[in-house]
Amino acid sequence: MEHIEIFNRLRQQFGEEVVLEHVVTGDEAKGFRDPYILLKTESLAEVARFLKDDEALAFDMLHCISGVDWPEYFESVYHLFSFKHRHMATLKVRTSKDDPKVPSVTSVWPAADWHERESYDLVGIRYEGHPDLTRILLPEEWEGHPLRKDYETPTHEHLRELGL
Amino acid sequence: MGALEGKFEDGVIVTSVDALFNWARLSSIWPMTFGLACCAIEMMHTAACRFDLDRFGAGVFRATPRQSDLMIVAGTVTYKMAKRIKLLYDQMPEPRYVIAMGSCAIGGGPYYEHGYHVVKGVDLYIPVDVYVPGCPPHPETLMAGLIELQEKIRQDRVLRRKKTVDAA
Amino acid sequence: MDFLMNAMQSLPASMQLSGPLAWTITALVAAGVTMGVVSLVALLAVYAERKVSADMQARVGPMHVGWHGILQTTADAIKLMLKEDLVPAMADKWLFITAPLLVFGGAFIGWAVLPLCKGWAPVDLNIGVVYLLATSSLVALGIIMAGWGSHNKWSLYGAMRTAAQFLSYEIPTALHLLPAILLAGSLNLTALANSQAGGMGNMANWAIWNPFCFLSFFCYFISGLAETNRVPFDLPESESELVAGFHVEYSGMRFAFFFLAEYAELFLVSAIASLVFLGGWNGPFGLESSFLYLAKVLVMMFVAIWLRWTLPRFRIDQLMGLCWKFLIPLGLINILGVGFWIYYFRT
Amino acid sequence: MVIPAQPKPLQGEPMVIYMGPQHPSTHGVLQVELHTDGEIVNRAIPRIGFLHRCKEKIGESVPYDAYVPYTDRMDYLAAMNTNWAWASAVEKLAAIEVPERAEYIRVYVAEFNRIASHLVALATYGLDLGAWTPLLHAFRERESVLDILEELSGGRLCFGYMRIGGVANDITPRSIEMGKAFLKQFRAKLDSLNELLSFNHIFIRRAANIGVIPGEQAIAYGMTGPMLRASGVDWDMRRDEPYSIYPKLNFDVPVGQGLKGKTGDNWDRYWVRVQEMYESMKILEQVIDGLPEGEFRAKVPAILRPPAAEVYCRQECPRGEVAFYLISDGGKTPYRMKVRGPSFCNLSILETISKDMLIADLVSTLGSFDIVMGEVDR
Amino acid sequence: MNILSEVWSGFTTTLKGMWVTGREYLTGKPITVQYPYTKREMPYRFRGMLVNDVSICNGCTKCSRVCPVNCIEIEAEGKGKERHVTKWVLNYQKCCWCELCVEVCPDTSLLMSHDYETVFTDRNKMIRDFVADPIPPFTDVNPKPGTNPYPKKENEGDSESGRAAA
Repeated sequence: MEHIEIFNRLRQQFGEEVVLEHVVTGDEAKGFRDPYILLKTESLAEVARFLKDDEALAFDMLHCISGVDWPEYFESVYHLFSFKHRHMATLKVRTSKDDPKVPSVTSVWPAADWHERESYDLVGIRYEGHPDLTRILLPEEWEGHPLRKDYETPTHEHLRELGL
Repeated sequence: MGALEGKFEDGVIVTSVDALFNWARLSSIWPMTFGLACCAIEMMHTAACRFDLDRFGAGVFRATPRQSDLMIVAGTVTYKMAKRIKLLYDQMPEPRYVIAMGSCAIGGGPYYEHGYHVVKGVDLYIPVDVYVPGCPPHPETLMAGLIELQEKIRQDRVLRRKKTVDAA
Repeated sequence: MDFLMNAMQSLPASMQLSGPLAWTITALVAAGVTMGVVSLVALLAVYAERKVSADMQARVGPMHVGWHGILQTTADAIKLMLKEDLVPAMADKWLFITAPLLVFGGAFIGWAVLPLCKGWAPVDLNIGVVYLLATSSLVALGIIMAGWGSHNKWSLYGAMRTAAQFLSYEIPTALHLLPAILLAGSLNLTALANSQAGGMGNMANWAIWNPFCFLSFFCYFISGLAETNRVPFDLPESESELVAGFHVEYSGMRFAFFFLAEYAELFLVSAIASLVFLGGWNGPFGLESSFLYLAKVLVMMFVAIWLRWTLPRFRIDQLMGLCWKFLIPLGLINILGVGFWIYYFRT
Repeated sequence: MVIPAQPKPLQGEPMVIYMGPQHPSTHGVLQVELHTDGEIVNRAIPRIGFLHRCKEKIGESVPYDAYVPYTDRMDYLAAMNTNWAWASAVEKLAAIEVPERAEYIRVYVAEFNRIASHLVALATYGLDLGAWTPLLHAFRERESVLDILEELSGGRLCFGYMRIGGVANDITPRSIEMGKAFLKQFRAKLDSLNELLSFNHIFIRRAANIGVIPGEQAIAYGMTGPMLRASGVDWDMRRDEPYSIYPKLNFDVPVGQGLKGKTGDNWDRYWVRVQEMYESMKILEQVIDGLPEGEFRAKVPAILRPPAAEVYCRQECPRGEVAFYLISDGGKTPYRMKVRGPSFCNLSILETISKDMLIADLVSTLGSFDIVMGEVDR
Repeated sequence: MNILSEVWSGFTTTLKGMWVTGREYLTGKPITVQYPYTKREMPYRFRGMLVNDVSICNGCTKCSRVCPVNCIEIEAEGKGKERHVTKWVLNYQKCCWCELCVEVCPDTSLLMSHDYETVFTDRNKMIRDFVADPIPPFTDVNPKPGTNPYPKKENEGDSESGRAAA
């Protein structure tokens, strides 16, 4: 199934207020690249469940979750793949900078467990409903989330003070 | 040994006993099975058939720090790992030696600039005897480092009194 | 080798002594000689292990310490002696210190009754085999003490595995020696070897040619390997699972004791097997020589080394399965079979 | 009648023991927290991050072409493949055409690197189970492969051979000769290695029927590569979503069949890797025969400024699908780059399947995963 | 009877394995290169320590700009043909042996030498200023290490020019 067809199927199911838009990145001058579907943040878990269970979509594999720090908002990006139909889809949800919260999809795809922890660790998006949302890569004592654009590299002395 | 170390003046017998001790130490440097990152693979290659560290008597890789003499810090040292490296070093019995293998272990290497989680040199935590440059170093380079370490041990003074630095 | 026997027997006479003093001196000298020979063989075995494994792996092995690395193990031993003497803070000090001595002693004490050369054993005990089986448990005790006393979880695992493994494998070790003992009708090791003399080419009377003993020989060797903690039975110290098992906290000289004891024990097992099953010093074409005995022992040690560098390791339940499901039933069958054999062919 | 209260069954506390980060069989600096009851593992929790080298932060800080050396050190056993995945992600983003000869050279080095990587997997798996000699025999073959790659790139482990738009240097006649000579003798060597390790009964008993992962579970946990194929899922990027010149090449995709036990057990994972080496040899023979003339590197501007867009590009590496998610804002460096490491996803299943295993089985299972910590932690 | 068949196959496969190792023991040749005594032949593209011949270098700073780890520090004075370096510092602590700098060097002064035996006991010595502590300049008598066995075809990229001058 083409990416736009996946979008249409989701629109049909959930309506405009949940499935917000279908964006093809790139521009006309230099050519278009990968598309994505923008979703309403609160209904992510619901849509994810549908994406997995629907016969025509059957996204049984969560390939990757990435957190992105944009100037105005945080973004959580989901790359999905279906072994049955051999198609991919990219989903995006946005959340505010002050209180970044995204529903967890661990109950739909167990693979999301570590990906969400990593995104929490490095970007600082909190995934609500995750069973064990702790730092995965960095030590517990670490301060801040390094992949935010305003992150300042700590000095060696500061890290020693933290007990590292 | 502790009771006798550093208690004797220079003399023919003491010197030759020292030479024997140093020979034994330099001919049987047992490294610790301790791979951190990419360099660990080259360390395995150095121990494997093409280069064969066992020729120098250094092929007995011990998994426990208690039985090893040499810690080859092979790979990137991160802040999460550094405490453990310090602990492992403390668990090794004297005399113990450290080779920092590869740019990362020497000074942070390619991660010096933007790597927030990488320690800029393992010598911030433990003393290092020989620095082996490379990224990763060739097995020959590691062996050259081992030979350099052997030379260093050869100069060591076990029973003889250590030369004091302040002659004045 | 043979001159050793003569020297030993004539020692008290040549010193013109008699009574308890002579006995003491003989015992001390005999103990010293045994210790020396066994330690030397153990050291050489370590060297051989490294060289043989190197040849099997397209390497050259120790090369630069002495001629072709011949001094390698000497250097290792001196270095281990010079290492810092460490007792972990939380360890049970007395258990920790005595355990290596017990293992070392356990591996060497068996040599008291074992003939070192043709026809001469330090103590010619009439129940030598029983003594050997009894002393071999000392090693297990020492290893369990080491594992417990180290206050380390990995070494505790090593100790627990040792307890299970040694306890199980002592049974087949004893059971599979019995067929040969039944054939010879003696528990004395010298007598056992001597009973296999004669026959066609001085070989036909070897215990191994009896079909039941033939099976027993292999089973004994397998159990012996298990008793010496060698691959594929090195579970108590399995490096990839338990880091170093029971000796994970040991360093320097104490570790050297464990290290040497392993090879001394391998030597012991090989010697017992060659005495009991392979006719000891009895060889082809009427040859009777201590060198033949030694050669057999070395060949068996070589096979042990060969196996070590070929096989992966068992898992603990498979190890137990092999012992309880195969070796012990087979041992009982073999004893029965040899009994019938003696009944029908000898009487 | 009074029924006496049943005494509670005697229960000790579970022993918590930390395996790693310095442990011979954790393949680097992985820590596994074991909750054990005697030899039985109740729970094994992998703790990662001891080699977190800030790869994504660096990716946002250095230009596209200068990031190639960092991809070397991501999956350091398969540097060429990761290089290639990065190069093709950037090429997809910047719409760069790669000359055909460059594609052939890339397949040539990538497949050799696959062999080298699987040899390490095979060797260390044997080592985890206590067999030393297979390690050395495999490393001997690996040395021959590394010689070929060193002849081409100059490096032994971190090659840094790929460039955006091609490869750094042209293929040399000597390396093709070396490749031919290697392929001629490697099959026999692999057969004898099989005899020594793969079909050894003790080895089979240690590996088969342990750590079974059914196909559906494998997909749910996002597993890829040999681990997925061993679970019976017939999926290989090189054949099913072909990139580069793979459509022109003829090869089979080995799938786990449960030859010695259940489908998806440790032995299947091991065996799929062994068979993949045979397939790689087939590919290499075809590549050597079909190597075309031409450029080995496309003309690429010195400072690459791709359009503001994003791509998600995945490739089949020895450990699974490496994917790069690139967001460009039109500048010299990516706005965000994310690496999807296959080992990272593969390792996440360990906690689920390691319930009620023996410690020895856990070591065996972890070994069959063939993880590279550089890519798990990045 | 299951245990009997298992023991039997264990026994036979052990014999097979012993055949492999035994064959290797008797007929196998060691492939060991006994390093300090014999040395293996290095390929032309071998990447050893990075060195710079400052007598040729004109200080264009292309290398320091392309370096992903910023391990090269350059100061130069003069314009045009007069331009020469006054400081060319290479930090071996950071260098990652990637050869990106050699590819862009227009003067063929920078190259990965075939030296792989240098080790240090002092970390500070790993920062080398090639102006204060120069390498012997490349001349006909002292050519660049390694000779190119593959003569370049015409109109090929100049990626090998770094070492072709020898």
